[in-house]
Amino acid sequence: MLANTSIPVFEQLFNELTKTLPGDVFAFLPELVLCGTVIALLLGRLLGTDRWIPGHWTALVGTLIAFGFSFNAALGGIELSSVEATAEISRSELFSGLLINDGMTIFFRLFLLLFLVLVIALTVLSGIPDNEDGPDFYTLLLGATIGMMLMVSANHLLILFLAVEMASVPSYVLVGFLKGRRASSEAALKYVVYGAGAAGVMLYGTSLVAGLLGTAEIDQIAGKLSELTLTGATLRTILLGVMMILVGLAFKLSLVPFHFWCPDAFEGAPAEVGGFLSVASKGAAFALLIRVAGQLAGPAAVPPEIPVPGLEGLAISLAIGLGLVGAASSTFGNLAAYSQTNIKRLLAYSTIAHAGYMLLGVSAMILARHAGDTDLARDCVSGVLFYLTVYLFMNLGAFAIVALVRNQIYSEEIADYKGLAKQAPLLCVAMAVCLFSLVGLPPLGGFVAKFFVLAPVWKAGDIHPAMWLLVGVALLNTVFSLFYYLRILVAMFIDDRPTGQPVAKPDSVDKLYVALVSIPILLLGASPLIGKLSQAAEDAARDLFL
Amino acid sequence: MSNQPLFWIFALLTCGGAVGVVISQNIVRMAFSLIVSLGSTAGLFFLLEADFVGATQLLVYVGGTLVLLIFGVMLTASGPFQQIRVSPGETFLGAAVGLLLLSVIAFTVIDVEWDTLNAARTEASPGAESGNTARAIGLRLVGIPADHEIGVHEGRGGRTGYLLPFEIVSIHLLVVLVGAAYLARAKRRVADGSTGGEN
Amino acid sequence: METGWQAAGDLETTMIPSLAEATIRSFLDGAIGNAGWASLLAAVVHVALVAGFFGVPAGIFIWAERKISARIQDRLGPTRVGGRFGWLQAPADGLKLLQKEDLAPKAADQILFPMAPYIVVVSSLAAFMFLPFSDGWIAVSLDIGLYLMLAVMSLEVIGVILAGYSSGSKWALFGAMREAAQMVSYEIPMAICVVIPVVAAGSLNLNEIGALQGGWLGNWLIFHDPFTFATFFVYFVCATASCKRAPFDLAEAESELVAGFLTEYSGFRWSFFFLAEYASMFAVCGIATLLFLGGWHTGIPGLDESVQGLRGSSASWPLSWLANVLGFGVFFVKSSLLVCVQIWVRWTLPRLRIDQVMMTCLKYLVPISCTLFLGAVIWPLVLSATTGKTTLLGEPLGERAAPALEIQADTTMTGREGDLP
Amino acid sequence: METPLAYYLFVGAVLFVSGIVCMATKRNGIAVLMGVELVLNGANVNFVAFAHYTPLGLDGQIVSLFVIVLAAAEAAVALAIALNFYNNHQTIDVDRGDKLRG
Repeated sequence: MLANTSIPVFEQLFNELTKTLPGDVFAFLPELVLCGTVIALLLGRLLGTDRWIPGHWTALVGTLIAFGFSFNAALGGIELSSVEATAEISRSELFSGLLINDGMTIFFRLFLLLFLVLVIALTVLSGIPDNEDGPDFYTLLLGATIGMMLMVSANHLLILFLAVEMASVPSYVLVGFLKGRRASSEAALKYVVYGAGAAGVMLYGTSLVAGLLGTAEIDQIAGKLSELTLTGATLRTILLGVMMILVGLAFKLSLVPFHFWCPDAFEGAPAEVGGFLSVASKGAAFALLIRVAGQLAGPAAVPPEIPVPGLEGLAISLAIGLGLVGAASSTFGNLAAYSQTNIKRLLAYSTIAHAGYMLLGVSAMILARHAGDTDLARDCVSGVLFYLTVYLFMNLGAFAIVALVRNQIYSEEIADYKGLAKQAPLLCVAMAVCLFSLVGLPPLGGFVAKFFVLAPVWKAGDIHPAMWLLVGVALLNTVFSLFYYLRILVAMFIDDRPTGQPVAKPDSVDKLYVALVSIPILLLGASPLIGKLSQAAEDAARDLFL
Repeated sequence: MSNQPLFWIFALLTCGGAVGVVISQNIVRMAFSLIVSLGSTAGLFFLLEADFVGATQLLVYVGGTLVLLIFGVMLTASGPFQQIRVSPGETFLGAAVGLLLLSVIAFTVIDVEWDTLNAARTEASPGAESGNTARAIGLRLVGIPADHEIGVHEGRGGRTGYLLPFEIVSIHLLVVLVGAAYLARAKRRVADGSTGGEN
Repeated sequence: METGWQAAGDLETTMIPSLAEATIRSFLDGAIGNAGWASLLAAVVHVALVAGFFGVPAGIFIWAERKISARIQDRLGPTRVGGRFGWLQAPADGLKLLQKEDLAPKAADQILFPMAPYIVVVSSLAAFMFLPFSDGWIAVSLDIGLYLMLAVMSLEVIGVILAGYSSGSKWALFGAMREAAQMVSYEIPMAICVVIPVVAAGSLNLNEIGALQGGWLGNWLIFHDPFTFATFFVYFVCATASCKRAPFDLAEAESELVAGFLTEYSGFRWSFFFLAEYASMFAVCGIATLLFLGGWHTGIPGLDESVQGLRGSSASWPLSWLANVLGFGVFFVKSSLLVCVQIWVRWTLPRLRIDQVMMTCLKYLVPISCTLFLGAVIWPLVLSATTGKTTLLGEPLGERAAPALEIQADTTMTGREGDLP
Repeated sequence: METPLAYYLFVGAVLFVSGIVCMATKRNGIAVLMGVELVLNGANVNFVAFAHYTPLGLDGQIVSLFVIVLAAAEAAVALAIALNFYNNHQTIDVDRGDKLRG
């Protein structure tokens, strides 16, 4: 009897596994290539080949291959979409619904891998991990990126926590990478302590949500929510759980009041790591936030006329709450940045402010989705995606210049930047481009991005008037932020260089790199590329609300 | 079968240990309270018929992670039996905030009518009671539901395979190991004229 | 498909023969008529039995250690205390230790210092709950018995660390640090080694693993394939080290660290550490016996089958009890021989340095055990592809498991017949 | 009589709150890490309890298994960082690190 039952069972198991697994693995190829690269880096160190093939080449090649694979996947998506523009395309579940592979996954994968390539190139130029520590550094960098790539495709609360941990834990080490320096180790300790706490709180919230809904799958949250009678204790529990999950994500996004780690970590960390964290980690966290928050607004399929009891309050309070946090973050970030003397610290506060702007888009998305206006919700998401892409270039540009200048003048204080324009004009012009774009001045990418984010938020004001107020705060902040960015530029361009200061003589490769990073900012401000990118962002957002 | 007395013993030990961690002034006693708390948590897991989780809790958490923590305590304590001084005001504030938070969570989570919510699970089969979950967990890793879960979930629920996290966590552990080893070790090779001037 | 798995799962869980716990409980239940009291009484009986198994071997081995070391050093060892071969030496030692004044240094932590020996002794004792002394003679039979046993044994290190730290003495602290590093490190290769026979047997249930090895000698898992053969020796090294036995006894290296974490202990508490050490030796050797050396089976062709026949449901209980007593004897002799090997090693090999201890583990034992694990996984595939068999010696494990499963299936599955495809 | 789910959830809540208070009041870096472990365990108790009582089923147990593993990894890194901090500052007091202010 055993023979009769158990053999088919194994066959069935085998069939089950082989039916979907190859397809899943193929879609997961970019991540797998990164995993392989990590192993190659370690093997290289074990066998001693890293003396001849430095770690950065291995990492760069691996990342480029992964980039190629995801680019291929993206091309497939675009081709499909041009054929049948209306049909739901390319949304598929991988690994029995643990991951989701849709337009946004593809978009963020490309985003992260492009960014990783740029960061690795920057570290090669600035030489922050020497050949000795290179394999370790790139292992951590790639490991964190794998976590972030899981974050953007997570469809299960376990993957949510796992991915956040995978992205965070290597980041803790990266922040403390200059292990002999007091500031670095202090930054790492603060980061790890707060980060671990936030992750714990998030996990507790996850447990409440999963227990109450009886499912751990993110894309079923909306449906399960509408089945519950959201009143009294049930509503309070779900609110508590959601708030705790959002605490974890807010920590990753360095939103007020969970921002306090950010300036310390960025100041203590090498500028390259700061750039990596400020862009990649934020991007991945936004992707996750969009996925989770979108579900919390309830099912999109239910027309707004049929109210689900309690859901109304949940969605609107969530949207308004996030909006207020976003406004508070941008205000606080800008105010605190004003008095900074260290440029990395200043950029950290600017990061907080920018996360606030983008959060407005997410809050408007929740509102629009709840009101049943999927088009507006899509616009909100695509606005955030556009902003993130521009933010990649302008923030990376700023951090790259900080890193390259540090290698020349051995300082990261704004006071030491005086008169730099005469010695390194190209770097300073590029810095000006990045900073003006960060302010959001036309005709730079930052302006267009701000427009794309804030326009749908303004439109969402029709649903709830508080959105208008939030847009007003954001605009006010934009004006205000001009002043502290200008301080850097004043120091660079107008002040004279004091005698006796080290002379900056950037290499031509450095200049090339800086130009490469800052040209897209110009292009994304005034060229047909805007349309291309916004189209891609819309494509990415489309699969989200079916 | 009545597990109630056992539950009370383990629950009291768990909570007592947790409170002990908070109120203890001596870092090693904190660690000991933590061991008591987490060890009794494993007991709670056994009561909840999660024997595999309970055993893992003992093996990995209590036997591994906490040993590591105690190591950290020993390596960083500047003197024997280091005391952590906390001012009375701070203690009071901490206690107040803690009680407030606890009452918020308690009156939120416990008020939920779990029984009616979980009515769907009433037809749970005997497999759920046996407590031998190792095999079921192993099957779930490859995406095969345990027998008592069939029909409980709609859609893909219960069919989730956890092969991906199982595999990907190994990469994570590898990366983490590299990171921890990097921080812990001294420079391996002498940097001969390389760019590493940071240290 | 689901029902298929369901069936397989149920078969596995019901394969465990009537357990001592269940038997005693049902017996008491019948006699007392109250399930709650019956399980409480059953628990008391078990604790008493396990404590007996815990204490008696420890006493025997303390005496054996003295005698064997004496023989190795060309002495006679204890002869005067009384009894034949001076066997009263161990009880006399215990009595002496009980009388000693229980000292605690002034600098010691007054809560943790007295507590530490209990942690060690309790974790060591708890491990015996999951050790089957004969077929079904097990206090708590779980599907994950082996895993849980290792988990519980790994808690011993906490007691050691606390003992070292709370003593307020640097010798104790050094000893505890070394000890903790050593125990935590050696747990890794030991766990990997344990997994190898588990993969071959397909179960974590120690009782099941033991029952699988009936028949002749070739059915023992040590002869299952070359990798399990090699694994046995690696496991034994790791087990010796995890019991902090020489040549890995760095923690209490008398010549360097006075007595390691034991320095400040005396009297009763000190004897607890020793009791736990000898009991752990027996426990790890018991695991080795069960995983590699056929458990309670003699390995003599024919004999095991007839003994197994006595255990069958048709036999009356004195006979099956007798069979289990025989099994217990076989198990005890095998485990004791392994303990004697540990004693033998202690008195012949010089002690390693701490760096050598750590290097042996991390540089040699971990890679070796990983390689063995890989090999053990690949071996049956290669073998069945080339020769069509899954084992070289002995019967294939599936065939051995099948009859037992079928008996169980007939008796227990009738109620569920309708669910099956 | 079976223990109600709420009892387990209360134990989880106590663990969670103790962890939070521990993180908030202790200055010793390693003590803060102990608080983190408590918080994670509170969540784990919830998960396992939900696994037993709600349709979450085995998923809850599996999540808690992964949490245990991830917590171990996190603790290892946190400890390495704490030791690194100690090497540079000769203290493990989180507040004593005062190089980064502003």
